[in-house]
Amino acid sequence: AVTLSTYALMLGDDSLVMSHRIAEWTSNAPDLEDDIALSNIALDLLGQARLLLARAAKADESAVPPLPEGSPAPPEDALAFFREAHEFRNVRFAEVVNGDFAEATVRVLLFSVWRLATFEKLRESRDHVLSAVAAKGVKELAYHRDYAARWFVTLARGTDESRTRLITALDSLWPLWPELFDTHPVEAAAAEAGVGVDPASVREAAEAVLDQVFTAADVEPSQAPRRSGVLGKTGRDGMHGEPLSRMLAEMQSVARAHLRGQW
Amino acid sequence: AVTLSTYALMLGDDSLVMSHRIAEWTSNAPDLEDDIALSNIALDLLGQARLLLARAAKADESAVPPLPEGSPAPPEDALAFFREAHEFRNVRFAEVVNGDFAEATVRVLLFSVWRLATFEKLRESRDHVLSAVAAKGVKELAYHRDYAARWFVTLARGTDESRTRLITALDSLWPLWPELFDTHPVEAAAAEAGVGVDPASVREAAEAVLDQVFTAADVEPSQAPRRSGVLGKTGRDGMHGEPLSRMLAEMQSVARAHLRGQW
Amino acid sequence: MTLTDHAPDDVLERHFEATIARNDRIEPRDWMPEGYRKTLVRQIAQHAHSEIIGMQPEGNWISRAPSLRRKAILLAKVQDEAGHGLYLYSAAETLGVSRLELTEMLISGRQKYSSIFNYPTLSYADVGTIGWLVDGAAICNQVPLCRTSYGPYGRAMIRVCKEESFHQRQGYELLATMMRGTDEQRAMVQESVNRFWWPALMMFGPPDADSPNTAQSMAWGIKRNTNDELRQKFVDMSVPQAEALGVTLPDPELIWNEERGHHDFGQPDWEEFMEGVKGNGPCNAQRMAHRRRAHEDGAWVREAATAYAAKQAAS
Amino acid sequence: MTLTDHAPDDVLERHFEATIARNDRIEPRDWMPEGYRKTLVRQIAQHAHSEIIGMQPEGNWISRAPSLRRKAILLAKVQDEAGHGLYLYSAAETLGVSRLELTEMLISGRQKYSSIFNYPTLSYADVGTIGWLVDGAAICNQVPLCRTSYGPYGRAMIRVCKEESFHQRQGYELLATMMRGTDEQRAMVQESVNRFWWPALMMFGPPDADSPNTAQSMAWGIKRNTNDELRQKFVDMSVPQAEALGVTLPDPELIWNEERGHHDFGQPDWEEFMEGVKGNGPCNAQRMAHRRRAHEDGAWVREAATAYAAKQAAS
Repeated sequence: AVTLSTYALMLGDDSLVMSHRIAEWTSNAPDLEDDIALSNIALDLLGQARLLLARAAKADESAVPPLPEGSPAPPEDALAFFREAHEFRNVRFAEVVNGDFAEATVRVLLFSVWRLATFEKLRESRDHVLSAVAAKGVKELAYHRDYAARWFVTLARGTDESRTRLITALDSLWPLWPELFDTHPVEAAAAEAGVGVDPASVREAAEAVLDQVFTAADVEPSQAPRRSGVLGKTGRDGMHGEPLSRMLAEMQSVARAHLRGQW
Repeated sequence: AVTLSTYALMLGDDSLVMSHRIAEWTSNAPDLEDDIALSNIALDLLGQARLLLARAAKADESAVPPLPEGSPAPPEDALAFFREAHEFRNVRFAEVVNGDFAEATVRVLLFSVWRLATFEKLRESRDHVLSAVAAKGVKELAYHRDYAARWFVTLARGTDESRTRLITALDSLWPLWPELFDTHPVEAAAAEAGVGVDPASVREAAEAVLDQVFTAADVEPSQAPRRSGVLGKTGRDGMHGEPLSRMLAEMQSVARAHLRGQW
Repeated sequence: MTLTDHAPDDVLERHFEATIARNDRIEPRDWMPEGYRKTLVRQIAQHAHSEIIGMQPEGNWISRAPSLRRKAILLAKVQDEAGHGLYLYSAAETLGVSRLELTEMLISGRQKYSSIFNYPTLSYADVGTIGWLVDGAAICNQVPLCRTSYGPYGRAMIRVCKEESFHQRQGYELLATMMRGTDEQRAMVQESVNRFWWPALMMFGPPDADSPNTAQSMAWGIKRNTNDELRQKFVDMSVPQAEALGVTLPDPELIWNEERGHHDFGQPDWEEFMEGVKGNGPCNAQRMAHRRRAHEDGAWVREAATAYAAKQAAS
Repeated sequence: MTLTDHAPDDVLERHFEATIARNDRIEPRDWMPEGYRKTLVRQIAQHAHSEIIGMQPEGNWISRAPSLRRKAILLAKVQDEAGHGLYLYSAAETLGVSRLELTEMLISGRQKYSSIFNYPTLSYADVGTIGWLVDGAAICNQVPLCRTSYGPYGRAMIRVCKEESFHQRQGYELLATMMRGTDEQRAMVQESVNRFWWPALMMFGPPDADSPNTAQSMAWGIKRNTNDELRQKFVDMSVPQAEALGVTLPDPELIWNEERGHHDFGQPDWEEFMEGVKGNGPCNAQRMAHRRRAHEDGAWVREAATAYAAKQAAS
């Protein structure tokens, strides 16, 4: 149960943190259609996060931070708003500070291609909640991927400036791509138990999809080397970059100011 | 005692919030000398804030937010880290989000000219703490003013770009200048009691100093109209702009995560 | 052959007026007086701009929403506002102006947006209050516009109103939930209502006596009610809602007038209103700078899309 | 006439070597071998860059310092680092390179800074740990440099070391205070020490066997001790401090060796170290981007200052 809980937490934190970053684009996108599309992506991921965090809480109640008596916050909110940065298990990729629209394009493309490959397998999970989340998520993520892939090709083949920005963005995010396929012991155990997916097992599928997009865009795969962790630890271990604690300071500020608040 | 407390809180909040904004320049200034100078200004203002908030707490203990038993936070920290945005009494000028270096120059110039004119009179306060803070502050603020005035003239007479940026910055901050000289009832009462200074009474002196700087820089005073408040209320009433609550979410995050923390 | 193509102007004008008189819709290909077209463009554009600028005050709290459910609701609501902007710009485009032109009119300050959005959002309660009072006032303004004489505008308003009333209920529900919470939360709601009540009343525009364009707009069937009529309707509607919520509306003159069958109420501060219109409200500069920056930051993306489309078309 | 002006090279070289042998200082106007000059520029620049980049990890917490006193201490400390950068760039300038040239070397990645600053700061305890361990290791490295053969460098180091040891005490005091606080705070300190212990050991550079330049630097009196000597000294110094603090150093091989009169200890992960040196550490990209942006954002200001100075000189 601890394995299932932690595994669901990992996936849920990815979605939550990524959703937060994408939502920061709201009212800032290059055009209304993109503002709407990015909000939509953020909303889908937020929906996934709620279900996944709720699953994590249910599988192991001890994972939920204790709140003062009288707090009506559901367990998924306790997880989102009352953990410290080092307790978050998201991959570092999800937390990176936003850049320009090319960066948003690459971010959504890489994340959704990776997550889609994972969810395609996770549909077979023995855990009915995870398999249901995955089944629904696959459709959402395919839309996210298509949206980002379209912009990836457009920017790559648009103007010199857009192509340069796109390649810069790809090189800036690529160092965190390999981490997406590292197998954490919890993920290995979850895969072993038939409830989760071993990230290493989806790398080939994910990279095959990316290659198609790169080819359509006439862009070479990035050569930027992997970003190392701290003493070998990365996001899945709770070892993050500096931006996460700042994000949480903002995200959690209202919830924490009202420990017994009803919302 | 409530008047003295609230008056000290107003001055203390100005210093605290302004210090926070200036400190955001640390490691971001155009040259090392300016990084050091801006940190210095932030430090001076922070020092003033500590004394002023401590004075506010001592004059009226009920002004201090209650902390859980066992919290060793001194009252000035309770005031800084455990009030909500609407309880802050700083002028809105202090909280505006930072812009470019021209904006920092104008910000420090206007703030220090205003505050210096106030402190020159506040040295005569019947309250010994306030008069001591003012006496020390006058020297600090004169340095801040001179630093900013030097840059004001340099940017005005430097390149076309620097002149344009300077004038843009002046026009962007000028709408909040008149608010600095509004007399809040608490300030009127403090002045009446001989402990505080009526802001309206220092406008002429402050503007005379500014005029000298404008003349040296060959810059016309800004014509940008006053920014209105909300239902006639502004910073001194606890009515702020949107940036303050974001600033506080960040500033208070660690202190609030550790209600009984020792630092 | 339609009537538009070759008929002389006076025939067209009689046809236009007959359509208006029948309460039928004017459609994009129909002839219309230039003044009608201009008034419509101005009004639809201002409405569209208001949706777009209106994303900012609420967007300010997306990153701090205190529960995942509220975060989803708020994000979806701000997204809907972008959607409303989209419908309305499309309606304006049927009158021969492009979205880009209108955006540039907004950014350069030549066209306005609703002054309500120049007020800051200062607590999470404001998300609820904007839903309840601001969207509530918007609905009062907009429901009659569903029957406006210009077809595309009227149809856009039908969609907008449907979503707005959903938002209004969500806002009210947030406030009701907070009122069942802690004392601090109740105080937060009351403080928020205190701040937004008067600005909400201002949303109906100046008193009829000071609103010279109302008569022509009503004659053309663009507008269906006067400012004061709508304001009265809003007050009458809000009073029982406030009671149910347990908040006080901050107007000492607010009282039921048995004779009129309406509430009497005080006047908002029209001087503060005019400052907002002139650009000197608490957040005008911030809102405009935000929109300008977003538009400018997006320029290279829009250029890339255009260049790519051209290359695709050529190949 | 000083010896520098016209004497033939071999005379100068003998004079230089005699000065080194006497442990006297070489001064800017003295003749020096090109290799000595280059080594010094590289070392001083790297040291200066480290101070400047080192402002970022601690600066990350200025806005969140949990008490006003700690905020003042931290702000003053980061300010001191800027000051150290300033002294050191000035020392390098006496060797004929400008601060701007050096900054451009940093920004383009042609010169390095200490890899320790590529680790993230993840909690407020890191402010204390950086003071205690990172500044502690820096002091071990730097105290011998106060006697370095190049005068301006040695004198800069004297000032730097004095301030660094003040910072180290402040860092230690923060940790000691936190250890007297709540369980969460104690856990935070321990976690922070776990993260910074190994990177601190890496600050002394690779083991002597893998450090080919050490011999020449020692012969020239630029360096006074080998990497391993200094690392040993640091470990021996830190163990009793950790005990006094009540934290565990995360090295299972750490043990007192009676025979050697020193602690035995494990090896840091030199592969991770090399990744950091190559630019692939957790924060390299972020640190460089920050510095580059600050430098570029300041370009118009520096240009304005130059233009103004020129106008003043001309008038």
